[in-house]
Amino acid sequence: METFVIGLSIASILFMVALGLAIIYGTMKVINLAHGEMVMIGAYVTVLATKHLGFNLYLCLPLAFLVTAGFGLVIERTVVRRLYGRLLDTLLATWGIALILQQLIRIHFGLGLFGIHIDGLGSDLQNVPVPGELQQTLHFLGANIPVYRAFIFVVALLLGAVTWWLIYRTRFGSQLRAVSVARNTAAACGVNDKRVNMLAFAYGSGLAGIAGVLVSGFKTVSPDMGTPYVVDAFLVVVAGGVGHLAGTFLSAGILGEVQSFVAMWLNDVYGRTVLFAVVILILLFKPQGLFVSRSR
Amino acid sequence: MLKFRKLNAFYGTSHIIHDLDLDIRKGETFCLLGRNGVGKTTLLRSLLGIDVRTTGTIEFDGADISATPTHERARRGVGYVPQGREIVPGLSVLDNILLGCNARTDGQMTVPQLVWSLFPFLKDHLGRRGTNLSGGQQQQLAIARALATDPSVLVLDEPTEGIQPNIVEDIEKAIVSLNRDHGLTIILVEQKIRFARTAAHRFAILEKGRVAASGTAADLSNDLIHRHMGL
Amino acid sequence: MNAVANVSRPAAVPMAAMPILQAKKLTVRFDGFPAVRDVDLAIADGELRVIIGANGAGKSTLLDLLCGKILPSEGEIWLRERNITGIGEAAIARSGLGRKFQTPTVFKEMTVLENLQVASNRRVRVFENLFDWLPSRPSDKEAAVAERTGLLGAINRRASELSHGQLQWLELAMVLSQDPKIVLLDEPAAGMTAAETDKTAELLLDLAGSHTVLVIEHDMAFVRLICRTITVMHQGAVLAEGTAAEIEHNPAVIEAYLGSAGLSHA
Amino acid sequence: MKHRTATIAAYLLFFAVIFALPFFLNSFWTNRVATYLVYSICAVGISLSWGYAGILSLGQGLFFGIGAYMLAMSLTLAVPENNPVPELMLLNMQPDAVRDLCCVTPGSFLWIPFRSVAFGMIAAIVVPCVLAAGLGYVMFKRRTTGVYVSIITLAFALIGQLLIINNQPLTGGFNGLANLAWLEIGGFEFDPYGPSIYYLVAGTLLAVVLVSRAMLSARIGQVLKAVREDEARARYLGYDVENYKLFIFCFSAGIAGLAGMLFTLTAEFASPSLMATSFSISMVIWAATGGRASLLGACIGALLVNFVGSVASESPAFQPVWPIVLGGLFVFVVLVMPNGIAGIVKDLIGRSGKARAVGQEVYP
Amino acid sequence: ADEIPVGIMYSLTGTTAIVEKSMNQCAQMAIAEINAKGGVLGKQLKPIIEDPASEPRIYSEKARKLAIEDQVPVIFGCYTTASRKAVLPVVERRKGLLVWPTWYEGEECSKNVLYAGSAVPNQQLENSLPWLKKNLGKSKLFIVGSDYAFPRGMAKTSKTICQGIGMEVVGDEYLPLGHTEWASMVSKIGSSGADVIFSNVVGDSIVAFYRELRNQGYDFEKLPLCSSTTTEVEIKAMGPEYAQGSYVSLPYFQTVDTPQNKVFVEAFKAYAGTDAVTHAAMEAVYIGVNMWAMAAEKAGDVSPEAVVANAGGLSFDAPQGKVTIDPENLHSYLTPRIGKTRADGLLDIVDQYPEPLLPLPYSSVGETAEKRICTAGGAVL
Ligand SMILES: Nc1ncnc2c1ncn2[C@@H]1O[C@H](COP(=O)(O)OP(=O)(O)OP(=O)(O)O)[C@@H](O)[C@H]1O
Ligand SMILES: Nc1ncnc2c1ncn2[C@@H]1O[C@H](COP(=O)(O)OP(=O)(O)OP(=O)(O)O)[C@@H](O)[C@H]1O
Ligand SMILES: [Mg+2]
Ligand SMILES: [Mg+2]
Repeated sequence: METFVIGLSIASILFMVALGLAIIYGTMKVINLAHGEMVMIGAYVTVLATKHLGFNLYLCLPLAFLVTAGFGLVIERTVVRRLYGRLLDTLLATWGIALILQQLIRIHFGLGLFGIHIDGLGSDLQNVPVPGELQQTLHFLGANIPVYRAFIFVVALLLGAVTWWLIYRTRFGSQLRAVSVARNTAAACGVNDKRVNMLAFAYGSGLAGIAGVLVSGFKTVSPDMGTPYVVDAFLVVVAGGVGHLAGTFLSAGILGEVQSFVAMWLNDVYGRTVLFAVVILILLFKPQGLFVSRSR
Repeated sequence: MLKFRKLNAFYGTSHIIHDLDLDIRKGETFCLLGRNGVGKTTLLRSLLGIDVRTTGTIEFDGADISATPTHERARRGVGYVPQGREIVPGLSVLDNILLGCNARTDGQMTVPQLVWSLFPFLKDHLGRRGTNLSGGQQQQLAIARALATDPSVLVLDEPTEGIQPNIVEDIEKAIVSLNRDHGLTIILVEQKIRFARTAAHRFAILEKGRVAASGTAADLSNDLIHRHMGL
Repeated sequence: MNAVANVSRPAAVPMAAMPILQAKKLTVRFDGFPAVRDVDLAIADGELRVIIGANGAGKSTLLDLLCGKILPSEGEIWLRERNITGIGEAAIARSGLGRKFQTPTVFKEMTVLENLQVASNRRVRVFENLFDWLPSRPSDKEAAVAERTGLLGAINRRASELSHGQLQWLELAMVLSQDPKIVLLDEPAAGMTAAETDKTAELLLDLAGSHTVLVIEHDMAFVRLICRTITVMHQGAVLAEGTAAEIEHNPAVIEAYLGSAGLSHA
Repeated sequence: MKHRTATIAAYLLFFAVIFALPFFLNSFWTNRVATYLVYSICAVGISLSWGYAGILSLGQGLFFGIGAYMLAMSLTLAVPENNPVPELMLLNMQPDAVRDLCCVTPGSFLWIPFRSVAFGMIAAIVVPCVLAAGLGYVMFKRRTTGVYVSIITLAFALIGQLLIINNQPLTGGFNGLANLAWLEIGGFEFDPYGPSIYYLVAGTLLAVVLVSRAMLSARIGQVLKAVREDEARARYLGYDVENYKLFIFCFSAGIAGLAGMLFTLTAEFASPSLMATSFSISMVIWAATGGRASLLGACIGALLVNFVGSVASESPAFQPVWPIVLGGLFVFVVLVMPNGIAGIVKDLIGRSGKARAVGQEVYP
Repeated sequence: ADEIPVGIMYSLTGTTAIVEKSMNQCAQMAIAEINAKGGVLGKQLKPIIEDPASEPRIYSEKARKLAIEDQVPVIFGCYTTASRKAVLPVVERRKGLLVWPTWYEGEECSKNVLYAGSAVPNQQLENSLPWLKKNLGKSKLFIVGSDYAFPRGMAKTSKTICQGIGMEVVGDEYLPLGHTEWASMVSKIGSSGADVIFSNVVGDSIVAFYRELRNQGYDFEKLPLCSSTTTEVEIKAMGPEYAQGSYVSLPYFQTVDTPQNKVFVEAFKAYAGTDAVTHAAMEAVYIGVNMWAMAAEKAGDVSPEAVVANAGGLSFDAPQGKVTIDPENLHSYLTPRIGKTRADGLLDIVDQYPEPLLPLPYSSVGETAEKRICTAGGAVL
């Protein structure tokens, strides 16, 4: 039971990071290697807002969303926009962006060069205070469940639901889906394709920012904290089936549980190993992802 | 209502349309003819601003739209039925039609009654995925979608290509009726001369990116066809 | 419906001794939906066969089955004495089937010549090609094919720069350079002008005899030009089979497919 | 044909410069450029599989790393103190284990053939090939394509790296193998800082490029291009696409292994960090910067990216911002020269010829 | 020339930059101090700073640049063993000198490395394990570490010591480096029956580990944790409340009460900012730079051979107390200490070895003071 709950909590983090990536990759076919940096920026927003503005963690959620969405917007407008349809070039460019963003944090956005230091930036590790009520432990069905993990789980579910609603139940969503598969046709139908892509990129980045806030509560905050997340999140997105939210959800769940159970039975090294092996198997035998049935 | 002046169109460095001048009048059906690869689709894409680079002017309702983005042109009243239909996968029939509503200036998200009266079949299959329809039905859907944009000019690129004969009939009837009964200006690219003759008021034959011949339907002689569309 | 089919079938094909290509009770389902149902088909050597049928009747799917793109849920495909069901696309192609797709599929970033070279190269194994130097001008055969399809002038252009109709020709040219025993063509005349349609028809008539040709087409003008035996498909099954005259007057076919205009006026 | 002459001239110029360089460089720069040339070899492998066959492997680091380990194992055993059993095993063995390579630690017998340096060198190429063949066979038989191949290779490399780190008694774990002898062939010792290794690497690069070029101009090159464009089409023309992809995937893995082996010689160590995802991605980025569909471009890309990176990080002015310089370079390359450096050069050469083409009718 | 170029090579970017950046600063500060006092052999030291970006590959490359291109007689650098191993061939073949600062697993006996200020397992374990047993009454040990050589070496030495003092090792587990998902491991520790944890976890993982322990409701008073790696930097990074009450075994803490340390801490704060903390790896850098300078002065020459030949037996009054280089293995006599984390992120020193302890780099494979493995002639296993 405890193992299962741990799996769920691993899964919810995977899911949150993957969700934004799923939107960006699934709808725009942009491999955004700077996505991990969005998580990182979300975490730094939390650090700065708690340090300088006296915000608590909850207030940081919307703030980080806005800030990272803003970053996403700028990245989309300046770079990614020119690269639609050039999948692998996006890989190169966003890798470059990731390098730049990391270094910007390290050098205090360049102020460091002039001797100005902002408390909370720089290449040191940072931390974020977690509200007391989130530091408790719940006892449920014989398992100890950290409230913080449960909180993450709930937020992940909520974000999943909101995103689902946004994509499948709103006008913006249908525009987005149309632009993602048939940009020209959508434009000819009056959809402002550039705007849609821009907003989707910003939204995806914003989700990563929220993930960053939550992650900052129990993991390290440092300029290069984001890199490992992209790889994991990308595995989740692809294994779940590109462009399928439900697939992303399910694959995050499966991969989280796999890692948790194997880590429990053997050890964490094999947990990771088996996780990667499962991804390989999924892709080999269900290459379109878990959720996709055969169609044209 | 639509004037092309010294229009040139390029894909990258390939120069496809050369100094083309063309006028299309309000309320007429204008048919574009020509061999494969002369630039018919390219001309239509220039009108919509899709993926081609153009020079020269395109005047629509008195305003030059050659620098306007595609979606804005759609909003001003250019409805487009692309070659190959391009139904959006993953969207239902209804959603595909509603997609067209994005171009409406009144912001309404309702399908015009006209669509249902022309294509009653679609009404019974609103929940199906657009791409699961047969080719002929997809073509109807594509026209329906363009009509949902509430266009003043409807641009159709080979709407009967690859469609079974009985549906071709329906589509042809619909096009004629749209022009006659509903006053839409229609630009039609068509390979079937028979239909071109029945539907069009005026025509132009393109050759190598230039207008090789044009005139009223009556001028469309077999000789012209032989000269510009034969081998 | 079966009754109707039976009416027209017996008169249909004057069966040669051994059909070159045979489909036996072919069925395929997509998520339970039968796109092709119990199709029996026998094509004689050198025959030119036209398949018509409504959009979504399963014509392209039938070709997909024949050339191995999809595996049948039931049924078998025989090439003379050989069961070629499930041996893989490449193997089927090597045993003599060539196909043109409904939406032109060519190598977009390669020139017309390169497309033809890839198609005409009949030594297909990795190590055979490893040391085989590539000529930079077309062989006689390739030039002839290009000539015949009107692509000679465009031989060094990239396929991505060709128009829709030219792509149709290019794919046809590739199938010709591949020189298969059996040619499967999916709507070769779609999007062509009347004159080009005529030219395609000529080309097919020319091919028939030395090759076995199976054509799908909607353009009834074209069908009339080339038709010998027509198979009509409807909702995945064979609805009727016979000569143009028989088909034209078959009420079921008119109802399901031709519409009021009928075959002759189309 | 003008284009062709220009291409040949470019190759000649490049290799002339490469082969002349050591006369102008001190031992540090000789060694550094030799290492960068090793990266060039690697980039050529990527350009082959990615640029020409459309297979983007993000696990190239694994093959590179394995190549490095294979030779490093031999060179470890060639150090006198490491006989009969390498120190790393003595440090990790059970106290009562027999001090013999057969059984000092679990699996240590695998090292026995590496007593021969020739074996290590051959294994450096063969083992990556074999691994790639196994993985490739399954992938391509299952018709995995595109980004899925990238992800599978990436995950595969991660597994490889985890296992090597985790099996410290056998592999040296995270620290890798660093106490290595110099390569000695027929009594001649290759000094990593001298021209000997430099020319070994440069010669290998030349050979790899020549063989690859030859291959690409043979029919197989055309078929590979066709496979990249449209696999299914190639299949309907009778080609066993799987075999072609498998071939090029293995070939490229072999090149990566070869490069890894040479890396062991120039850098004198092998470590699991060579198998890290970030390194694999770097390799792809070298190829992309140079122009992935150009072998020469890939070579130059690898040299350039590493050169810019190290110069920027070593100049006092740029040191605080060198990652920004490098990142900016990538963004710039993508935005301004989509086909990499090679693309730009091709455009420049082609311009005079193209100018006519634009004015020309483009119809048949 | 009147200047002696010296190499400084700590990562300023990449994953280990977090700690290495402060080491870089400390090395620069130490050099500035020496220069202010007139330099070495009357010449000023000129630091050449390189950024090896936390990658062994680049460490190796930059080390070559320093040793060959810039001809530095000494490189102060490296933080992880993997990076040192990548640099080792360069300094050994090119007869250079690396001054290595970090406590590590030992198992090395190079004559081109001055292991000044760097603790080896026996200097972190011989004091702490008996202390945990005697003062806290704990006897069931769970050893957890990142998956690489240092934690494995520490575990081996721990097991030997535990046997001797009657402690039981109930768990010995590893986590991939850089892994930050601790939930499974923590719950495993909880169900193992251990009554004390010994942590050899490094880097980012530390923060996630302590936070996870708290999140799952563990309390260091009931389940004490002693770490060999958690310095003031990590404690500050995770938020001191998460580490409060946990123990650390290292020879240096910011709170060490010596006059030298007061000067050191103040000097560093003046140099790097008032909120800067000092920690063991940094102090080791400080020791390294100073002892290298002392050895060079004594030798009258900065060449690596001369420095190494004269380093043995030298003593330096470091912030942690007297540090002496062992002439046999070039490692340092250090004073093991145990600190207990306070609410402000610094540590109260709860135990201190009576005198500097002999370094035994090969204790994991049974090296003892009587039976030395690493001697002036090299290691004999
Ligand atoms: N891969 C597939 N998955 C699901 N359904 C499919 C698939 N392929 C074909 N179908 C369905 O099978 C039916 C037959 O399709 P097919 O393409 O064979 O029709 P067709 O006769 O070629 O029509 P057209 O004349 O429009 O080309 C259609 O309803 C189609 O939607
Ligand atoms: N995306 C493209 N890039 C480059 N050239 C193109 C592109 N699309 C079309 N062309 C070229 O532009 C010319 C005109 O093509 P277009 O599609 O307009 O022809 P068309 O008249 O519509 O022919 P069809 O009747 O076959 O549809 C052709 O020569 C074609 O090769
Ligand atoms: Mg067209
Ligand atoms: Mg079809």
